[in-house]
Amino acid sequence: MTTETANAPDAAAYTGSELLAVMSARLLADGQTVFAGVGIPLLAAILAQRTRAPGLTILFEGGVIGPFVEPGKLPPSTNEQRCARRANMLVSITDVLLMLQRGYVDVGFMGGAQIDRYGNLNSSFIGDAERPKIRLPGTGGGNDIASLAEMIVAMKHEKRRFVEKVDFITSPGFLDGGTSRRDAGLPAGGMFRVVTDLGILGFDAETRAMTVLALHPGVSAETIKAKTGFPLPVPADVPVTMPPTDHELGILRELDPERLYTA
Amino acid sequence: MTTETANAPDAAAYTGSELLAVMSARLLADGQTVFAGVGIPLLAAILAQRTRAPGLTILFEGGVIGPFVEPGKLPPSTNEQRCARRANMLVSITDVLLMLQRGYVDVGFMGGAQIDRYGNLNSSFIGDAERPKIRLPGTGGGNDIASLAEMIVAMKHEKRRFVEKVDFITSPGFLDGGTSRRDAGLPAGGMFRVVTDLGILGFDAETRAMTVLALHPGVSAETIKAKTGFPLPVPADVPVTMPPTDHELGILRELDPERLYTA
Amino acid sequence: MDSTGERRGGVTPYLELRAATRDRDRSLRDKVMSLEEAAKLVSDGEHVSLGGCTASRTPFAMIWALIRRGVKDLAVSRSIISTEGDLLFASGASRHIMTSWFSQGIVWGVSKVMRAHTESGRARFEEWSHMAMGLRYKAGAMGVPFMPMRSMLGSGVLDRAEGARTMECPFTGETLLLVPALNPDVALIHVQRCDAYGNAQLDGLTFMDVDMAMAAKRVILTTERIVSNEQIRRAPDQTKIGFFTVDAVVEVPFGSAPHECYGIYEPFYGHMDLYAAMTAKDPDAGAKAYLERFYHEPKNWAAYLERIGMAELLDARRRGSSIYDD
Amino acid sequence: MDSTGERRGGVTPYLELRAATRDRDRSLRDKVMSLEEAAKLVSDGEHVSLGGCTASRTPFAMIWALIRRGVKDLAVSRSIISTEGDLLFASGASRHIMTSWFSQGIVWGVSKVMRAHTESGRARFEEWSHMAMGLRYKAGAMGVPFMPMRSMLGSGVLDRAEGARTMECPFTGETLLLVPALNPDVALIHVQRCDAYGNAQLDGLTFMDVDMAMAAKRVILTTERIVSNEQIRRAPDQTKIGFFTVDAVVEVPFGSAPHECYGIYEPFYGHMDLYAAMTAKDPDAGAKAYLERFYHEPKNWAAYLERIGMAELLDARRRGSSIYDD
Repeated sequence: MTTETANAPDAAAYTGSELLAVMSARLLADGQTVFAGVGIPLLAAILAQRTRAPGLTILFEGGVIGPFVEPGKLPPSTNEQRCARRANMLVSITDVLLMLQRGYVDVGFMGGAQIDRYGNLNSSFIGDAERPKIRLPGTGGGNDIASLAEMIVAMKHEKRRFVEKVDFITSPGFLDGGTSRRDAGLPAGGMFRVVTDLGILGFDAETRAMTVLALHPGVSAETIKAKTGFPLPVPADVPVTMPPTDHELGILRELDPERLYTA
Repeated sequence: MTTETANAPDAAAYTGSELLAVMSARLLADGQTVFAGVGIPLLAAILAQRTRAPGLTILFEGGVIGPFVEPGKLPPSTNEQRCARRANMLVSITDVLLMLQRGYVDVGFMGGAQIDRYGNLNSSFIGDAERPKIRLPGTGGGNDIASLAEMIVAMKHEKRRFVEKVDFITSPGFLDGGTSRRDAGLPAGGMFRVVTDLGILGFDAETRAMTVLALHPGVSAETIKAKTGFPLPVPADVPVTMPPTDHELGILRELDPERLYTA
Repeated sequence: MDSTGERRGGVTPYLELRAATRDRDRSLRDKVMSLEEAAKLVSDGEHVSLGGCTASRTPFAMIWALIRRGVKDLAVSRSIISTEGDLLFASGASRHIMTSWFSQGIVWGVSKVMRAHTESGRARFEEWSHMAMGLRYKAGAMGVPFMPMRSMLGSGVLDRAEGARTMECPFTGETLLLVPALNPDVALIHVQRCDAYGNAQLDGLTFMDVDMAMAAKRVILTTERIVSNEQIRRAPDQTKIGFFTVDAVVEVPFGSAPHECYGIYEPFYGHMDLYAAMTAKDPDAGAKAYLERFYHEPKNWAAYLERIGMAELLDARRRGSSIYDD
Repeated sequence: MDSTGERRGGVTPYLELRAATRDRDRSLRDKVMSLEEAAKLVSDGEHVSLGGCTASRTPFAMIWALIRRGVKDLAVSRSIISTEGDLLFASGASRHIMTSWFSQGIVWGVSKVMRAHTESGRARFEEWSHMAMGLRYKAGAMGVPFMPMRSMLGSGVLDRAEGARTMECPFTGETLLLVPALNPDVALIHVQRCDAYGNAQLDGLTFMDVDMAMAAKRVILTTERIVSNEQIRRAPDQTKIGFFTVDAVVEVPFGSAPHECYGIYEPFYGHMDLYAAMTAKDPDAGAKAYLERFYHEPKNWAAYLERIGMAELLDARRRGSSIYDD
């Protein structure tokens, strides 16, 4: 992976990925159950567990409930034994995904390749589905998580990623906005927050369109608008997030000393 | 349980229950998978395993696949650890019943309280369902087994048990005969044999009505007809079964020394 | 189940089911309490499902505590119900039991107490096929309103099963039965061991307990012993019921006596014969006397076990552990 | 799948499914054979499902044997497919893979070989949600034509999923998705241990393997070691795949290398980096060279492992067993 730190307010202090991990970790509350994807979500969930949310229960798609991932031994996916270390329970993949359907998960947490103003995510195709310009790896559990849980998405903020309309809806956000998600048969869950290296985004309660809730230190309203492929409202009094602390960064670097996910 | 040996051709040599167990054991073939109820079916299946069908796989409703039940330690139902001893596999009840649905069972084997000419079994009510004269224990897995497997039923041959029409269809035989079973949505399985202390009964391939396939030694066509509550065809050249051997009886008595099920 | 539920074959609407789950404290926290405290978590009129099957891992200690507390009008479900069904009827704790089979056990003949209550119309024995019971819990566990299945069709059991529906399969044109999800208000499950948070590891036969715990809106675990969370974490693939489903953990040695707990004790056959004898002639009076002697008079669970008798307990224990002797 | 199957969303009609099961020898018999013998049980054009997930318990030894044999046009399904998907495409063994996610792993970026084959239209990557894959196997395992579920609705994944259908729930009026049963012709599953009859005991993560074995019309097990039936019978509650589903048992130590086998070895990361490097620039030429060097040149599985290297094997082994060190 290449190092992309251009967006970070203080490139010397932390990488964009570290910023993402810290900011999304802060959205997790003690006592919650979070279904985390590999990469930033996994790191952020563990960071939350080691700081403000010691009673956070982490689920991994491989069928893992409440593990302790060992620092420096990050798994290549959520399906290897490194994910399962000292877990409370291991179940089948189908059963852990059914926990989402049964309503046992408070927050779904994953990365994104492409997102639109209604929070729909694409990780399947760039270009046409029949003859794609780029075939991406696909949904994995993403569609199930986004269909059945309140979602936090962590991703790099780039214009080519924040698009007016995704080429393909791999994981549903609010579809066409308004009540369209519920109308499609998805009465539960939905996009809660999108965390980027520029700010924290939410969704309007009525229109379900993306809005800015906070900007990271040093990021201007113009910057975030310029890096977004659709009109993005930024309130005049938009708050500024607290930068990552040394404590948070220290934990992240202990977890991922080889910078597999935080380069 | 009271000892009922009146029907047995040689009351001194074996009980009616022993005759049932021996005769039904002989219907099981090596390599088959048999789903056995507690009581006579369990005894018969083990007897078959120890004589002509060493490779018989026994399933119990409690979730047991391929156990060895220890002589003298018969279980009170198919849901206690005595059923599970040295099994190949234990699964949930639902999963072992789903093996029937998936088609993994060759023969279902159970007892019966009341049967009619089409092999429908009643173990729910005597009299009216709303205000029964006798409330019986109900289907258990009987309905599932009879719906999804080829059936062997072992029961005492009495007029009050072999009735024109059962008060209630707990476990489906051929329903109203002909194609009615298939038409009801049960394309697989069906009654194969009914073993009684008087003979072996089968079902006509077209009408699906009960017929006599063999009589036990000393039983006349008149006797079996008189003890049956509907017209029962007995072919002129009906074969006579071979009486239980000392070897078979010896195994049964070793299995059930307290005569829990063979009194 | 309430009348709204009955109209839908008892199925809880999805958003209602999710809300009930969301509102629970599902965090990793100590849930250890006494039998009496746990009994307060069950209210009159609720749907209570029982783990185990026939004479195995019956949650007798919890049932004992509920009957002593005088709980009323429970709708009770279990895969196969045994003596505890008799006692729930006889004590007035329930007048409605949903199950596939109801009797003490084939060896003891048809239950006289069940007969007395159902034949007189004092109580209802709602009969479903055994697989239907399992798939109803499974649908509840999966968060879907029904499971498709292929038995019960054509039978009287289907005619009397409220809420089951036939369907023409849109893929194959075959006739299927759809059985409605069961999401019990409370599941009572007895296990060999669990930690203080409710992570339970079951040995041997699991019956319908795993689905039942996921299906239920609350779970009360009784356990032969409470082990450390560290012990659980050393073999997480042995955890069959997750802490997040559990609301109470009660340590009750011999908590399913006089029934068995796999690998620890077999049924207390002598006591089961005694119960059958006491209820054989006059089921009502017999059950009343039994409840008085074994449920109301003993002042705690140890005193109950004492009444059953030490020799029986030791014998059941010896037979129970013998499964590991081979 | 044949064209008849496609019209029904791929669902095998019930009587056909039962006939296929009935005609198998499901008795308790010795099924031990060599990798090469087992490879002959798979025919061109069949639907082959793969056990494990991503870099875990991938049945690599069996895939290796099939590619060496030159098998063609398999329809392949797996919960999440990794490098083995690349190699199945690159070798011509398959041009159609059904899965929820397809890449070597997030650390290595998007698979270049997958991209080369799918973007050029040479092969098809049929995408279903992860839960849909699981429920399709589960429906197949249960002998029903579909499972109801609540995700995929509203998405592009549903638009492109052949055979999935929406339904208004007859109980609740809610919108549900029905996903069609998958009954693979053959399931290839790698396990930690099993007996000669095919009773397999899995440690740790089981993925979709238990349902997959029940769903499949044949099962080929590869195993780290073959244990006695007596050992299996001492802990029957640990048996996750029953002998009756299994048609072949092949003992292949390190049978999922370079992927992991829970508790025995972790992934061979060095080798996985090597593969990624070999296919990074020219995926076609790189995959061809990889297949030549690691699939065709070694004369047996030990020689394949030798090419990967002893140091890597020992390191993966050390890391693998560390899960039990706590």
